[in-house]
Amino acid sequence: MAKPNKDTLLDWYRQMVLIRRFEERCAELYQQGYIGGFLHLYIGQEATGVGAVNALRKEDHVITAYRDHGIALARGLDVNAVMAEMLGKRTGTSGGKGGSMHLADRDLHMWGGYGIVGGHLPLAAGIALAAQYQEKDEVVLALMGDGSTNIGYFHEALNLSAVWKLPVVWLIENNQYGMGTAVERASGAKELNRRAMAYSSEDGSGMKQGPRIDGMDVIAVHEALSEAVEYARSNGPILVESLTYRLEGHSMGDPQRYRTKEEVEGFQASGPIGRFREYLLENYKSVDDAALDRIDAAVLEQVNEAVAFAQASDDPTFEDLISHVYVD
Amino acid sequence: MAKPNKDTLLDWYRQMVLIRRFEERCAELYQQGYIGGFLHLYIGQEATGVGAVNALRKEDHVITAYRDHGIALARGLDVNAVMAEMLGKRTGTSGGKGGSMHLADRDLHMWGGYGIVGGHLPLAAGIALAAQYQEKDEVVLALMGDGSTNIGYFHEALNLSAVWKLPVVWLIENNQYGMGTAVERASGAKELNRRAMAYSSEDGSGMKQGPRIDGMDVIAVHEALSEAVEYARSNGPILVESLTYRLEGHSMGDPQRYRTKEEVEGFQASGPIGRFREYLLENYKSVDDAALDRIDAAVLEQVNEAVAFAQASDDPTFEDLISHVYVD
Amino acid sequence: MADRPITYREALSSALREEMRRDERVFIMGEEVGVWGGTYAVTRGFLEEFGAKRVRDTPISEMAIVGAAVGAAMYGVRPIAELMTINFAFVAMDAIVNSMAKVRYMFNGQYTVPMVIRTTTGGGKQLGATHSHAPEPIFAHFPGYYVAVPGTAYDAKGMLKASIRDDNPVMFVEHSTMLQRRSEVPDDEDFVLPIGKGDIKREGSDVTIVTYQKGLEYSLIAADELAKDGIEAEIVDLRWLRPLDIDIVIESFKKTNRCVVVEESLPMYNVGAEIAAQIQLHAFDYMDAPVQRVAAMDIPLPYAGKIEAMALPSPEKIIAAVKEVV
Amino acid sequence: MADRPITYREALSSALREEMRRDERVFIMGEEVGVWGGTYAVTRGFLEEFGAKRVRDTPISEMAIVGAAVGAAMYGVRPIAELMTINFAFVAMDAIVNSMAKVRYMFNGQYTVPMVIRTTTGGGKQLGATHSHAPEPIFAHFPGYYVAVPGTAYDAKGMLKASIRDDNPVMFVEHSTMLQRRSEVPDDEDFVLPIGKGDIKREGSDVTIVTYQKGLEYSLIAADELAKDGIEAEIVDLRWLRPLDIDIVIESFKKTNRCVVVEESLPMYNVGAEIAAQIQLHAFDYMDAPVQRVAAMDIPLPYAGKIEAMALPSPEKIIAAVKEVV
Ligand SMILES: Cc1ncc(C[n+]2csc(CCOP(=O)(O)OP(=O)(O)O)c2C)c(N)n1
Ligand SMILES: Cc1ncc(C[n+]2csc(CCOP(=O)(O)OP(=O)(O)O)c2C)c(N)n1
Ligand SMILES: [Mg+2]
Ligand SMILES: [Mg+2]
Repeated sequence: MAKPNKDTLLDWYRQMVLIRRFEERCAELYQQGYIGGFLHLYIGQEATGVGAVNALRKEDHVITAYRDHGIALARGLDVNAVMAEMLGKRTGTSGGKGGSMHLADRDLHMWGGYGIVGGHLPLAAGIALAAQYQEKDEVVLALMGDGSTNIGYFHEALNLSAVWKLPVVWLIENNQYGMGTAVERASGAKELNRRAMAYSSEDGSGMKQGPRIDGMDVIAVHEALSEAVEYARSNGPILVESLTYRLEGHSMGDPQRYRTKEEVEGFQASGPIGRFREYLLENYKSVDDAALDRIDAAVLEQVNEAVAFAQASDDPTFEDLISHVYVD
Repeated sequence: MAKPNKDTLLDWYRQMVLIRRFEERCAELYQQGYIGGFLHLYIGQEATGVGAVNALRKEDHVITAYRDHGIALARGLDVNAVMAEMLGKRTGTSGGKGGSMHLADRDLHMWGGYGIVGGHLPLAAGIALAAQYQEKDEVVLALMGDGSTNIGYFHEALNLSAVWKLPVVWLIENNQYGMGTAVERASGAKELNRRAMAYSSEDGSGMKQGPRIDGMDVIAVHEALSEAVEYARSNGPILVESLTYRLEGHSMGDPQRYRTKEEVEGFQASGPIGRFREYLLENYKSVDDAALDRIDAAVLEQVNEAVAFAQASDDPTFEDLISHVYVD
Repeated sequence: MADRPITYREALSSALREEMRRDERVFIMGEEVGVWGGTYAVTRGFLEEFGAKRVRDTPISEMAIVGAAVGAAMYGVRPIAELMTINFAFVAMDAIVNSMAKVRYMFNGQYTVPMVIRTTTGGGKQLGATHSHAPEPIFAHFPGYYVAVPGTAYDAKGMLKASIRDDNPVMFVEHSTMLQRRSEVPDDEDFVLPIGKGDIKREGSDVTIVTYQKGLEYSLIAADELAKDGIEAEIVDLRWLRPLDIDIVIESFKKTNRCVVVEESLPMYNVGAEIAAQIQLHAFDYMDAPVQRVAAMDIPLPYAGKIEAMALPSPEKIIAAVKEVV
Repeated sequence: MADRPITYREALSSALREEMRRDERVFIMGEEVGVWGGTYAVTRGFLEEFGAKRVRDTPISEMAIVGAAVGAAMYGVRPIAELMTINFAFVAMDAIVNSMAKVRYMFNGQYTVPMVIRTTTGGGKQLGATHSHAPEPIFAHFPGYYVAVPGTAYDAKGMLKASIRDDNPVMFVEHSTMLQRRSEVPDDEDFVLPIGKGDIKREGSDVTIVTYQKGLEYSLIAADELAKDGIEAEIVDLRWLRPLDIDIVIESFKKTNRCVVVEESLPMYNVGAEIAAQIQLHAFDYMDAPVQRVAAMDIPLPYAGKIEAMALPSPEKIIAAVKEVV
């Protein structure tokens, strides 16, 4: 795998900042009552999403849980349409019927965010099965939280992928908590990539145990995922664990009794965006603060436009309400 | 652990022969229409059931799936009552309402056979939890088939037992098939005790990976399970895999397209009862064919009596039909 | 083309075989569908004809069977996912009602889910409490997929082919005790029945019996008995619980002014409730008597055959219910 | 003892706290019940008071939460298993209907299963298709446990205490939008309400509105409006969907001769169906008009608030339905 060039890195930086600014605005819009329901922010996990999604080819697939803004934006979903979805507008990616938890774009092979913990994992296996069945050389990247590795869906989907050698990269975003429950209080295995061993044999067949990676380092994530994606394309399923951290509450209004301010601040200091920014400044002479600030400003502009677009958009109608329950 | 003495071994022999004769009669009674529903024979697996159940203390617990005759008889359930249950009589262990798949005896801490694959595994965790909660020094032996290790229940129950350090011995009876599906066609891991690694950490905490044992050798089973039971009593959950073989079809009327006659015959030759008989004859001077034949004859007598008892028993009544849906 | 008397099992097999031959995207996945040939021998010979790619044995993983079928259907193939019996649909319930039923709506029509869940229902075989469910009504409660309950070989074939060809998910519920029932079925590879249409299985003027599957079988027996007493029952076979063909029910009721609903499921929050509620709403002025319901008793089913039978519907119970209304 | 106005949330909390103090065998297990203090803050402070042995956070493993509670209950303790919301009860469906509901029957009464599943229901919060279910009727379909649907703080407290003390399993369904509702509740540690008894929440002579929870809230509003037009509605709060207090419904109906059933669940195979079917059966001669049903529309719920509201019951829809029957 070739080392990503400067423009690529700058684009990742842009994606990460876009996710951050987008979500900060969402949090405000939520407080102001423009966004309803649940709102699960990806803030702190941007390096994992951007590094992983950018390891895919255009024709590959991505699917995730409800914490999906970062994945959708990294995959290149239209920012206006995503913001409109957040606001429940007709122009949203799902016409306002999905909301924050259900961002999808069929054409971009972003198969959605899903609200039932683990519910999307067999869907990921099924998409990979359909790709395999249709003899397409495509890989599915299935992201999930640490907490979701404890539900039956996880087990059944991963085992099935091993039995059928499906081209899936199972990526656990271990942000250390499932709501308020720390990994070691919910899982018999503290290292979640150990779960792969349950679906492989002594002779090495079955699920490949991938690495535990530093999920706060976008370059490390991209490198590991690029390998994993190519492994999956040629050989079948692999399980990777990304160590990351959720800087905000589980969703809006989380009292966060389960962790200390100091713990959060520790991770804030080493946040993925600041870290990447420093990396860029240190390693590329042509990249200076001004250049990065310009990206920041452009992103902010884009988010502002998206909000304006969303707010100017129409609400869905009664017709929308009753359509697409069935194929007509 | 002290080596079992001769009388103990002879009693295990008796139990194994009892299970075999009991089930042979059941097969006949099924053909004759006295037994209905499903009938899953344990024939071939007697060494596992007898070795494992006899590793328990009286106050310990046992629970299993629908292939439960061997476990019930090894646990000492009244042979008459078990046979009456097979025939759906009032005098049966469950008053005729449970049938072959649902043998239980509360007093003997045999918590039942269960028909939904994997459904009993969280119950096992719950019984262990209640024991732990009530500060009882008791262990739960939870048996299951190889096929059941692929369902979500398995994952959730085993993980929970690891998180809560519940005193459970999870014993996989790997009889090589789940109905017609060979282990390696259903599981990403060929060695099923590998599943334990998913519920333990690098530091060794969590579920203990127990051994893969020769499930056709009652003494080996007993030895391994005795260790496992004491491990669970002091430390928490452990997973053991017993390699055994189902000599009959999955249930009555199985066309057995999934395996060859030769394969079955190979296992028949080394069947657990014949093997144990030879062991006894070789290792104990005072044990001769006549002594063992006497045991065989007594067992046959007991089974005949049980059939007579069952056949002479009353059918359940309408009152029985409607009772015990709720506590009155 | 000529009709041919075949069994319900053959109807299912031939529907599957024809559709798999017709459309390469159609494949089967489930427990024991391949090497074993299907628990009820419906897919015997399929592995040999279609190969392991299209006849896929699965682990015992119902959540994944349904969920993977949903994902595969979303990406352009047409899975037929088999749940060995409907008793095992409960472990897959979330995949059915939250994934299969909702991905289309939730993403505003971006995805289509052309899949079928095949499963078998029914008690009365001494399988005990957990293996004797007939819970079709609770599956029909949810929008987003259809629920088929064929009661004859003819219907089984035409409805299964329709289900496979339709672009909506269908939960196709077969009856495990009717596999040997025979009826005339058109020898036509394009024989499909319309989704959501009930069928009059017997004409009559004195009472409408609304039913399906096992209830249909018993109702036909009861009707013959009743005819001896001069009572002519019209039997409406719903065939689908979703979409529910309430029109055919109301039309018949307006003629007979009396109705008994017969089903094998539990007695509360069931098909009988829905039919009775709709009749009193849509045909209030035509009611000469309250709608009666015959269903299983409100208990789990026991193993012992003698008492199990007491808990289930029977021709006698249907006759008694009819006599309440005429 | 004096009554005190408390919220529905406080009612639940105090019921749990009192019962845990009273009986050491009672404990709580579920997702986020401990450190977090309960997703809806019902168990806030419990971990501190009762310790980690009796307030047990679990992994996200609903099948195991319910199944382990069943096993524990069988062996002499009294678990309260929490399913964060009823939307997650589908993944535990088999544990509910095949284990919790049936171990007692299947083993002929050898085991008793004194447990409670606490969960919350309800749509209307813009949570989208998979998180907005109100599927109580499908759980009430199955025998072997009770289904509680309290609609006031008073009922929540008395019914939850009754559920914990009862030796049968109870699925206790709370309503997520009613936690702040206040009512007078007896300040008595032995205040328990009878299982399976409905309650008249408003007396009236012109029409009977049968309902529960959100429907109750809306019906009370509708009744005030209707009263302005001189229509006096009697409101029957079912409180339990199993056992179903049909007597209280029939008695009221015999007085008013008209009925509307209001519920938040889907419109088919639901509570309205059962009530309408039983009214026409048990009070046929008292019917002056068909029973009308108000429920959610037959679609998954969308995220967008404006259209979500259209799909749900409302006081206006209730008023319109009442005007159909009076
Ligand atoms: C089956 C199910 N159970 C419970 C929930 C409620 N719930 C939503 S998110 C969540 C925590 C998931 O944690 P994790 O998988 O680590 O993802 P993260 O939120 O950290 O991204 C829970 C318990 C749910 N949505 N689905
Ligand atoms: C949830 C569920 N799915 C499917 C079945 C049908 N079924 C009964 S036994 C069985 C095979 C189980 O195999 P295994 O666990 O290896 O046990 P064995 O029969 O070999 O003892 C299957 C698929 C079931 N009872 N429950
Ligand atoms: Mg997490
Ligand atoms: Mg097996």
